[in-house]
Amino acid sequence: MTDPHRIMPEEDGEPMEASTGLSSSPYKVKLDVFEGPLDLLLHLIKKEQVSIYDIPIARITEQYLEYLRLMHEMDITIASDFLVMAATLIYIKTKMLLPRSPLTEDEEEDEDPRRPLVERLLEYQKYKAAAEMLWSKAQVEQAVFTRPPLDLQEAGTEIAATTYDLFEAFRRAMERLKEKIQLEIAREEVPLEEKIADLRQRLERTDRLDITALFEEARSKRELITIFLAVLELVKESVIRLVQRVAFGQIIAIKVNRSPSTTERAP
Amino acid sequence: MSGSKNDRELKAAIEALIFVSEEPITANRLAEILGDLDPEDVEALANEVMAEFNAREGGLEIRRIAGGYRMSTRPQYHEVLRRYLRTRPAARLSLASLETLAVIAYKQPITLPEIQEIRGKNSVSSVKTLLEKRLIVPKGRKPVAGRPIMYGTSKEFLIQFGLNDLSELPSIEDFEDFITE
Amino acid sequence: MSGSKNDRELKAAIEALIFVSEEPITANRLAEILGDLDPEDVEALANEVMAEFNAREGGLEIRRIAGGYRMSTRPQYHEVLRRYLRTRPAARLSLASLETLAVIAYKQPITLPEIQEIRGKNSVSSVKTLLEKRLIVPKGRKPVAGRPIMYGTSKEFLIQFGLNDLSELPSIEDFEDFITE
Repeated sequence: MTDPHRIMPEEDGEPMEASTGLSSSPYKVKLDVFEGPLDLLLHLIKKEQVSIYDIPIARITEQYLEYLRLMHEMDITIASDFLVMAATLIYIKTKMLLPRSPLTEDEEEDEDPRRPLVERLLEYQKYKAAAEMLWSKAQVEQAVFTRPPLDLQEAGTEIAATTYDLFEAFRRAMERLKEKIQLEIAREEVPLEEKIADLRQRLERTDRLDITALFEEARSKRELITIFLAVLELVKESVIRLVQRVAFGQIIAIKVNRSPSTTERAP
Repeated sequence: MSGSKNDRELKAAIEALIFVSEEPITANRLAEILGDLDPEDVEALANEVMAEFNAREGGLEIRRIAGGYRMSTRPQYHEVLRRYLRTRPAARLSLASLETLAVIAYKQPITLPEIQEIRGKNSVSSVKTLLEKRLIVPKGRKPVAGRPIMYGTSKEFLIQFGLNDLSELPSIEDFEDFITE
Repeated sequence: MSGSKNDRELKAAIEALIFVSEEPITANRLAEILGDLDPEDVEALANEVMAEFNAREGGLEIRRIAGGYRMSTRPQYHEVLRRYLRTRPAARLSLASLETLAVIAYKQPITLPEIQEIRGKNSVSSVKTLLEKRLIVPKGRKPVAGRPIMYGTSKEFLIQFGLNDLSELPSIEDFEDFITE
């Protein structure tokens, strides 16, 4: 059996890539190959050349934990699956240390504590091999070409879409909607207070503001309303007063000088 | 007729190339692809491929069209092919229609303006397509200004998506794992 | 082998239909289009068409895929065809995805937690990839707490892996031999 890892590098695997800095470590090459705790255990069993049916649990557990320590040192996020397996190994190890209960006469009840784990490993190995079989089948199919699609008009009623496609389509539409709303809110969030402060600042530099031009600065309806409200607020606070020379003409905001000694310079 | 192993392989490759080519493929082009062979030699081989293929008197033939070779069905089978094309299952719904259908399925009953609000685009033609395919049906009118028609999914929709009832539609929770990542 | 005029015509029509069909075409479908013939008779004829077509040892072959017949090029000509079509081999599935696919293929219908139990690791992203590639499809819900979605392989799976039906997969016990190595 060839090693599928070698011919097929991981594309979207779990975050297990070994980082640099430990290139001298004998573990480095292997680390980016393991995907899960079962793979790691199988590797250790192979490396130690022990029988899967008679795993020296203390030795393997020690090695397993050593790998986790190494991963930790290398800042690899250790998936919880690995920790669960570590706990399982330690549990089995402890159980094997306990003397067999002399009271138990039933053989079945006193079964090897390693057995469930061995069964899982054996089961998992089968699917690893099956994956390789699928890989070689796909290889053959990828070397085969079919006729290019003919230019035919579509007709009929049957639909080749699953509920997953339907759900995905809905999710994308909702996501787009969310983005749009966020965009609008972001635009709306030129807050009124900011607009008012902005106008006050401008009025420090000049006595009059062309309101029509001010409105034209607005990049959205929302902003236009904000500007309008800001102007109204300033009128209310008697900071400015509005003057329109002719009907439908230019509207000018004139700064109201609070100093009583100063007379208004009406246009 | 060429009998050497090499010629047999070349002829098989030529047959495969004629088959996959969307347009009639010329001898020059074949020669080029097969590794800069002499176009005349390739033409002789392609003519042999054509003669042998057509001698079978099967449902297909290779013909010289527009200076190239093309594989097609024999004219006498056009009737049966037309019958096939009429009855074949259609391809998928367009993405726009699928999305519109999804919005209706999850938000029903829903009006056209509401669909357009969610999708952010005109959905008139998609709704029309879905109505024609009987995947959606009108479900009364919404008691608001203009009393717009509300739409919902049909029994046909359930059948085509293999659902027992609407409660079987996958929910966000079902795919949550896939989404967050 | 059928030699009558009628059978020859039917076989030629079958060949033409296999050629034009975009998906593998089933014997039932062929029988229907050819005018409500007995599907078993049509299947026998289609098998003859396939045997005779393939005996030529040309660049093409007819195979049984996903329960139907499909005409395609022979794998050994892929290099020259790729050169012509300028295609690269499709992105391969990762080992993680293939492993997940293997579990689903052999254990279907199966839920995500069950897949993870066998693989001993998170399989969310693999399942998502397989769904997106349409190699697996939801197959209803498991009537247990939470009613998780069950997954199974699709027709696309059969096509992409060149299988006629799931029974063509080697039995999972056959892989036991690989274990002790």
